[in-house]
Amino acid sequence: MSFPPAIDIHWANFAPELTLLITAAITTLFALFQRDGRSSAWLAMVGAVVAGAFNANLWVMHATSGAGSSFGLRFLADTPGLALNFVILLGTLLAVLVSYDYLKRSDLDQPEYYPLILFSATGAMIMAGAGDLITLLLGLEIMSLPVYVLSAWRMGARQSEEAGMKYFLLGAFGSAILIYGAALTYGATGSFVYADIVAALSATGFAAPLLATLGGALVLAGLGFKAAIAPFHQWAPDVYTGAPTSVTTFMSVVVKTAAFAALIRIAATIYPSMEPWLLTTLAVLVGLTLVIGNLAALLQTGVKRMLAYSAVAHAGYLGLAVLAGPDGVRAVAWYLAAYTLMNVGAFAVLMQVSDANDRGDDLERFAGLGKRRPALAFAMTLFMLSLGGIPPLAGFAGKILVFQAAISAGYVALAVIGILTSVVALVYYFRVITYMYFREPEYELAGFRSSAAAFAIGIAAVGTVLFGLFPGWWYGLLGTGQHLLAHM
Amino acid sequence: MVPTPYYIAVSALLMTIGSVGVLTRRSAIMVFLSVELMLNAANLAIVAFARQWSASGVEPALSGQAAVFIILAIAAAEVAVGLGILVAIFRNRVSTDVDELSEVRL
Amino acid sequence: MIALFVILIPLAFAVVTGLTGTRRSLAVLFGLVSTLATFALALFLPGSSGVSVPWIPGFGATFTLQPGGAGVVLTLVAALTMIPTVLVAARRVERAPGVFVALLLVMQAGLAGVFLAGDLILFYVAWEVTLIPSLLLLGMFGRDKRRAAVLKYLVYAIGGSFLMLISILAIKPLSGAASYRFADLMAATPHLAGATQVWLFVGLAIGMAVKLPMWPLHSWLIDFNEQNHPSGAADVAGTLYKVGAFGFFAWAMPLLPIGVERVGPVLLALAVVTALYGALAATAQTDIKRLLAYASLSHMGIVGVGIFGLHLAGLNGAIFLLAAQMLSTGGLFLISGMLYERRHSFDLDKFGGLAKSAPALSALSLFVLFTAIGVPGLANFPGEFLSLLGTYQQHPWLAALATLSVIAAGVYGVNFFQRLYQGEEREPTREIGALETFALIPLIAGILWLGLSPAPQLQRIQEQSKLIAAPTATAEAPAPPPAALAVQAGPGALADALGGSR
Amino acid sequence: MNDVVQWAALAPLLALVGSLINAFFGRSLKEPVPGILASLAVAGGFVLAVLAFIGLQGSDHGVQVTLWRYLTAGTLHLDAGFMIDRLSVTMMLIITGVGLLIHIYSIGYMHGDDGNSRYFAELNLFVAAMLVLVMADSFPLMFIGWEGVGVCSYLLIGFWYRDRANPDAGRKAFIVNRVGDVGFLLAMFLTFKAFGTLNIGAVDAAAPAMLYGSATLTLIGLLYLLGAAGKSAQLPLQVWLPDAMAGPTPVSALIHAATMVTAGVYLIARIGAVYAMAPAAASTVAWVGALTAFVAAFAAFAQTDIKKILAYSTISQVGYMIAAVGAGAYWVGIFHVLTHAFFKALLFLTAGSVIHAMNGEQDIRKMGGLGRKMKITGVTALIGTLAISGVPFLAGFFSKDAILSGTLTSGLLAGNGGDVVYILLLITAAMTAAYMFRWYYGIFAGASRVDKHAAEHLHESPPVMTWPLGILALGSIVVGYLGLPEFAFPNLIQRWLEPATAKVDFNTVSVSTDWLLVGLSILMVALGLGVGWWVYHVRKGAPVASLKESNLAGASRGALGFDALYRILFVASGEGVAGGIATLDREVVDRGLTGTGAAVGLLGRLATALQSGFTRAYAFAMLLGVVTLVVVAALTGVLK
Repeated sequence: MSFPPAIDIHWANFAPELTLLITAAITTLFALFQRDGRSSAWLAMVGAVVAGAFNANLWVMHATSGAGSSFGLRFLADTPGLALNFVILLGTLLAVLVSYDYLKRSDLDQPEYYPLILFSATGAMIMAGAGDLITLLLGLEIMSLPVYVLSAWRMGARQSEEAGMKYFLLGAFGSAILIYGAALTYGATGSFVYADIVAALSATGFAAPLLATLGGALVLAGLGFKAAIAPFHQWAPDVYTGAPTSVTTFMSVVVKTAAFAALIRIAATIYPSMEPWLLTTLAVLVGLTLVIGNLAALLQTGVKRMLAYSAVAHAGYLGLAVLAGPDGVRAVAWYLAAYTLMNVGAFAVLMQVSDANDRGDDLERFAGLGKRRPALAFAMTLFMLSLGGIPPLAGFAGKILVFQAAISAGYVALAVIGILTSVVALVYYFRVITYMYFREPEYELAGFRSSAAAFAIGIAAVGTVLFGLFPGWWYGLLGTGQHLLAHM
Repeated sequence: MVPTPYYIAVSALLMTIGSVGVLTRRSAIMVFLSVELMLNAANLAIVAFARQWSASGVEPALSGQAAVFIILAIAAAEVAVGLGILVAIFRNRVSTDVDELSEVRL
Repeated sequence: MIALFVILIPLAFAVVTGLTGTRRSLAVLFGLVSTLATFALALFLPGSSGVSVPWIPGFGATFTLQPGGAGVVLTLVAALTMIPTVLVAARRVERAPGVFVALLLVMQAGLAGVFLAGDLILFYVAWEVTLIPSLLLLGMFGRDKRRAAVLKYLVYAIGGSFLMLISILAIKPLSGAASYRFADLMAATPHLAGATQVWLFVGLAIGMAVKLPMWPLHSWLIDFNEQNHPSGAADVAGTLYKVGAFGFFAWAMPLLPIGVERVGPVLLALAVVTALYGALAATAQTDIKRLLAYASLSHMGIVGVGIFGLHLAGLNGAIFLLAAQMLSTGGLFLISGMLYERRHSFDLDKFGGLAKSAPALSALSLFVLFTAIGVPGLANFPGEFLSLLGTYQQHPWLAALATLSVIAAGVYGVNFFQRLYQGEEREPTREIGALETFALIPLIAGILWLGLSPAPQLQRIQEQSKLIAAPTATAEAPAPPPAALAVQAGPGALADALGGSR
Repeated sequence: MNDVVQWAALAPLLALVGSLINAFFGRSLKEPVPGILASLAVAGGFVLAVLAFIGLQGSDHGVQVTLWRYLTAGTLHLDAGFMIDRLSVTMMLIITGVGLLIHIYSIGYMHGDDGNSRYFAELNLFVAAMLVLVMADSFPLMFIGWEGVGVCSYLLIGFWYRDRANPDAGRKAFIVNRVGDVGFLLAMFLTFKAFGTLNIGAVDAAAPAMLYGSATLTLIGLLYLLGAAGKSAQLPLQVWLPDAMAGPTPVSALIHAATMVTAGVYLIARIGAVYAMAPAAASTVAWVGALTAFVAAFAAFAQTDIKKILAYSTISQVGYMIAAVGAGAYWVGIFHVLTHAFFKALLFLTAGSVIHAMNGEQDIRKMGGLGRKMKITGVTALIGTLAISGVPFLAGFFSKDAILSGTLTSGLLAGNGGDVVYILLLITAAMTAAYMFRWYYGIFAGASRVDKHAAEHLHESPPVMTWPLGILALGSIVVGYLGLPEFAFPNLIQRWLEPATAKVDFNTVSVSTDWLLVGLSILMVALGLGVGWWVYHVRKGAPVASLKESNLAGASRGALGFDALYRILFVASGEGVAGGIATLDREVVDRGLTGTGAAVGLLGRLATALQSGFTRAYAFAMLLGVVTLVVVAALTGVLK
C-alpha cells in the first residue's frame, strides 16, 4: 500500500513554461488596448527571451545537479526537455519575427495573434517536459487549441477556414484516441506516470500485457497524428497549405518539436519494456512516411505545398531516431534544432516571394531570383541544400545522426529506404535552386521586403551554416547529464 | 459490485460508436459530438480502472479521478474553440457540411 | 598543417572572387593568385604533418587531415591543372566570370579535402561539397540542354553517395571503432565478419563506382561533359572530380579486405568492360566533347583494372594514371574549348585542315592527345602500363582483354587528330594565342614531368598501395642481378653530366 | 674505354635537340638551315656511334649507362638506362650513318616545301626515337622508342596532310602497329611474370636457366613476334607498309626501308636467348619470315607504282631477316639489316630522284629509258638492283647467302621445317631478281614511255641528292665483304656480333656442300634475272601482257587480298561494334534513369491520390491505422 509522496512543487523547474504563460496572459490583456499587433509582438519576443533565460539557468543547474522534476515525476526538467525547450523558444522567436511584417502586409494584423502563439508555445514546452500521460495531454491541448484558431486566422479565406476546421476536427479525433490510449495504459499499469508505468511493465508477473500494448498503440497513434507520421499525416499537407504561411511556419517547427519531444520520451522509456512488435510497427509506419512524404513532394509545383510534404518526410527522418529509443534522444533533439532553423528559413523566403494572400507560391515565382534578390536566393539555396542533407550544412549533420542512430539500432533496411527517398528529396529541393539560378525571370516579383523577416532569415541561414560546420558543441551539450529522468 | 470488464466493454462500445460517427456524419457539429462521445468513453474507462486500482489497493483512485476532471476541462475547451471556428465558417458558407471543406488537396 | 591551408586558401579566395561577380580583371587576378599559391604550397605537402581535432564528439567524427602518399600526388597534380583552368575560365566565360572562378575554387578546395581527409566523415563531406559547385557550374553556365544533364548528374551522384553514406555510418558502430579516423577504423574494420564487410563494401562501391565512373553507372558523364560551358574549364574540374578510384584506393579497400576479396572480381570485370566500352564508343563519336568523355571513361576503366587487380604495380599505376589523366584529359578539354572559340561548334565535321593555319595549335594538341592515348614517354603511359602489368600478374586474361583497348585508343586518337587538323582546310583559322599558350604550358610541363620521371610519385603512392596489395603480389622473387652480361660503367662522366642516379 | 663508349648515350639527345630547335624556331629559319641543323645533329650521333664502336673493339662486353630511375613498384625497379654493346652500336651506326645520308639527300628533295622545317623536326625526332629503341636496356624503355618511331612514321607518312589519302595511310600504319604493340605489351607482362624483371640484359641472362621449350617461353616468344610483325610489316600485319609509301620518298628510304622496319629483327636478335630456349617460337618466327618474303615478292610483280614495288620488296627482304633470326642466325639477320639498309635506301633514293625529275609521277608505265637522261641515278639504281638481287660480289649476295645456309643448317629449325623455309627463300631469291629487273628495266632502260610534256624538263637531280646516291651505291658493293662466308674467309661481322647475341648451335656441313649451296643461290639469281631479261627485253613484256587479266596477276596486284579481307574482318566489324555500343549507350544505358524516374513519379501519384481533401477520408485513414495497430496488438496478445 504505497501512497504518493506529498505533492512536491518545484516552481523553478517549470519557470520557463510559467514565464511564457504569464507573458501570454499579459499580452492578451494588453491586446485589448491595441489596434495592431506590433507592440504585442515585441512583448512576445521579450517573454520568449526571458523564458529562454530561465531555461538556460535551469540547464546550468541541472548540468551539475542531475535533472529536476516537479509534481512527483509528472513534470521533468531533464536534458532533453530543456534542450527542446530551447528549440521551441527559438522556433517561436523566429515565427514571431517572420510574422511581424507578414501579417501587416496581408492585413491579418490583429493583436490577439501573438498571445495565441505564446499559449501554443507554452503547451509545446509542457509536452516537452511531460513525464506523465495527463501532463502530456494537457500540454498537447494547450498547444493545439491556439493553433486551430491560428490556422483559420485568415477569416473569409476559404482555404484558411478549411484548414482550421479540418485541423480542429481531426485534431480532436486524434487526441480522443490518445486519451483512450492513456486510459487503457492506466488500466494496465495503474498509473499515468512514465516511471511508474515502466516499473509496472517490467515487474515480474505483469498481469495485463495485452491491455498495456493496446494502450501503447493508441498513444502512439495519437502522437503520430501530431507528428504527422503516416497514415496519421494526411491533415498536414492540407493544413500547412491552407493556413497563413506565418502560422504554417510556426506549426511546422514548434508543433513538430513538441510532438517528437513527447514521442521520443515515450519511445525511450515505455515502449522498450512493451511488446517489441510495437516498435517494429512504428518502423513500418516510419518507412511509409518517408516514401509518401518524399514522393508526394516530388510532384508538387507549389513550393508551399512541397515544403508541407517535405515536413511530413522529415517526420520520417526523425522517426528513424525515435526507433533507436534512448540512444535516439540526442539525435532527435539535435535534428529538431537544425530542422527548426532551416525550415523557418525556407518558409520565410517563401513569404518574401509569394503574394499577400499566400497564392502564387509556384516554382516559376523563383525563376531568376538569383539575379533579382541574390542574398535571398543564396539563403534559400542554403536552406534547400540543408533540408536535402548536403554537407557542410546543419541538415547533413542531423541526417547522419538520425541515420546512424537507426543503423546502430539495427534498422538498416529502413535506413536504406530513408536514403533512397532522400535522393528523391534532393531532386525536389534542388529544383528550387534550378529555378532560382538556371532560369530567366518569368513573373514580376511581388516586391515584399521585411527587415524583421530578413533578420529571421539571417539568423536561420547563419545557424544552418554554423550548426553544419560545428555540430559538435550542440551535440556535446545534449550529452551532458545524458539520461532521461523518467527512465529511472 | 460490477466487475471492471463490463465498464470497459461499455466504454469500448462508446468509443466505437464515436469513431463511426466521426466517419459517417457529414455535419461538422455531429462529427464533433461523436468526438465528445469518444472522450467520455475514455473517461468511463478511467474511472472504472481507478475504482479497480483503489479496490486492489495499488493506489488511491485520486490520480484517475483527477485525470477525468482534467479531460472534462479539455473537452470543454475544445468545444469553445471548435464552435468558434464553426460559427466563423458558417458565417460565410451557410453550411456545416464537412465534405465541402475539400478544396485544398493534392 | 600545410594541408589545412591547401584547403583554406582556395576557399577564402572563392568567397572574395564570388563577390567580384562580373569584374573580369579581378576574377583573373584572384583566380591566378589563389591557384598559384595553392600549387606552391602543395609542393611542400609531401611529408608534411596532418591536423586532427574533434568535430562531433560522441558521434566519432573528427576533423582530420592526413596527407598520404597518393593523396598528396593527386592534390599536387590537381592544383597544377587548376592554374590554366581558372585562367581560361576567367578569360572566356561571358557573364559573371567571378562566380565561375569562385565555383572552380570551391571545387579545388573540396578535392583537396577528398584527397587529404584522414577521417571518413570528413572525406564524405568533402566529396559532397565538391558536388554542389560542379552542379552549379553545369546549371548556370552550361549549354542549352543543361537542365536535363543537371538532373541526371544530380541523381546519379547523390544516389551513389547517399548509399555510400549508409555504409560509412554503419562502419563505425558495427566495427566498434574508436572514431572515424582512418587509423582507428583500420584497427577495427578488417576484423568485421565477412558478410558484413561485403554489404558495407557494396554500399561504398556503388557511390564510388558512380564517381569512377564505371559502366553501367557512367551515363551522367557524357551529358555532363557535352553540356558544360564550351570553354571546357568546367569539364576539367569535372575530370579532376573523378575521385571514385581514389575512394576505393584510400578507404574502401584497405578498410574492408574481405569485402574486396569477395566483390573485387566483379568490379574488375566491370572495369575491363568500362575500358573497352569507353574506347570503342569513343571511336564512333562525332562530337568532340562526347568523344573526349568516352575516352576518359575508357581511361577510368584502366584505372579500375589496375586497382582491382590488387597487385602493387597495378595499384601504383592506377593512381598514377588517375593523376596523369587530369593533365591529359584536362588539356584536351581546354583544347576543345579553344577549338570552339574558332568554329563555334564541337562537331568534328565542321573542322579539318587546321594544321595549315594553326600549326602550333595542332602540334600541342597532338602532344596532349598522344599523352592521352598512352604513348610511352608521356604522362599516361607509366600508369597505364603498370595498371595492366600489375593486373596481368593476377588475372592474365582480364588484363589482356583490357589491353585491347589500346588499339581502340589508337583509332579514336588518330581519327580525332585527322578530322580536326588534317585534310584540306575549309577556311583559315586563328593560330594559338598567348592566353591559350600560357594555358597549355603548365599542363605540358606536368605531362613531361610525370612522363619522364614517374618514379618519385610512384614511390609516394606506394606508401598507400602497400595497405591493399595482395600478399602474393608483394612477395615476389627478387629480380636476378640486372644485365649480367654488361659491365656497370664506373661513376662515368655522363651519368654525372646528366645528373642521373644509378 | 667505357667513358668513350657511354658518351654514345648522348646521341638520342642530340637528335632530340635538333628536332626541338626545328620545331620551335624552324619556321623562322630559312632553307637550307633546318636541313643542315638536322643533318648536323645526326652527324654528331654518327660520330658518337663510331667512337663507341672503336671503344668496344677490345672488350666483347657492353657498357651499361644508367640515367635515372624510371618506374618503381614493389620489386619492379626500372631505370632509364642504355645498353651500349656491339649489337646496339651496329644498329646505331646504321641508323645514324644511313640516316645522315638521307638527311642530306632530303635537303635537296624537300627543297621549297612549305613544311620543310617540320619535316626535319619530325625526321630528327624519328632518329632520336630509333636510337632509344636500339639502345634501351629494358623493355619498357625500348617500347618508348618502339612507339616513338611509330608516331614519327605516322606523322611523316601523313606529312602532306592536305590530301586525305596520306593521313589515311598514316592512320592505317599507326593502328596496325598498335595491334603489334598489344603483342609487345602482353609480352612484357608475361616476361615480368616469368622473370620478375623487365631488364633485357637480366632476361637474357636468366633465360638459359629456364625450362627448355616451356610454354611460357614459347608464348613470350610468340607475343614479341606479334610486336615485331607489326613494326617490321610481317604477316599478318604487313598491310600497312605499301600504303606508307604515301610519305616523302626519303622517309620511305629511312623509316620504311633502312631502319624502323628492321626493329623487329633487332628485337628478336636482342632477346635471342629467349628464342634459343623456345624452338617452337623460333621456328614460327622463321616460318613467318619465309612466308612473308615469298608472299611479298609475289605481290611485287604486278605493282605499277615505282615505290610500291620497292615497298613489297622491303617486306620481302625483312622477311629474309626475320627468317634468319628465327633460325637463330642473329648476326646474319643484323648483317642483312646492314646490307639491306644500303641498297634499299639507295633504291628508294633513286626512285625519289626519278619522281623528283618527273614532278611527282610514280607510275612506271609512264617511264622507261630514263637512264639515258639521268646517268648517275640510272647507274646507282642498277647497282642497287643487282645488289638486292643477290648478284655475286655485291652486298646482297653475301648476306642473303648467309641467311639461306643459316636456315638450312639451324639447330633450332631442325625438325621444324628448316629445309622448307630454305626452299621458300631460295625460290623467293629468284623472284626477287626477276621483279627487281622489271623495276629497273621498266624505269631506266628500254623504250621511253614518258609523255612529251614531262620529257622536256627531265633532269638529273642536284649534287646534294646525287652524292648520297653515290655513297650508298659504294656501300651496296663493299659492306658485303664484312660478312664473307666463314668457311672460306674471315667473317668480320660474325666475329663482331656473336659475343653480343645468344648462342645457337648450327650443324656444320662440309665445305663442298657450302660451295654447293652458294652455287645454288647464284643459279637462282641468274634464273631470275634471265627470266626478267627474256620477258621484258626480248619479248617486250608480251608474256605478262597475256597474263594481265588472269587471277594470278589479280592476286599479285591485290597482294593476295589481305587488305580486302581485313577491311571486312576488322575495319567493318569494328566500326559496327563501335556504332552498336554507342547506340546501346545512348538508347539503353542512358534510358535506365528515365525509367526509374517514371516509376517514382507513378508511386508519387499513388501517394497524392489518397490526399482527397475530404476530412472524413483522412479520419478513416487514421482509424484504419489505429485498427491495424489494435488488431496486431490483439493477435500478438492472443498468440502469447
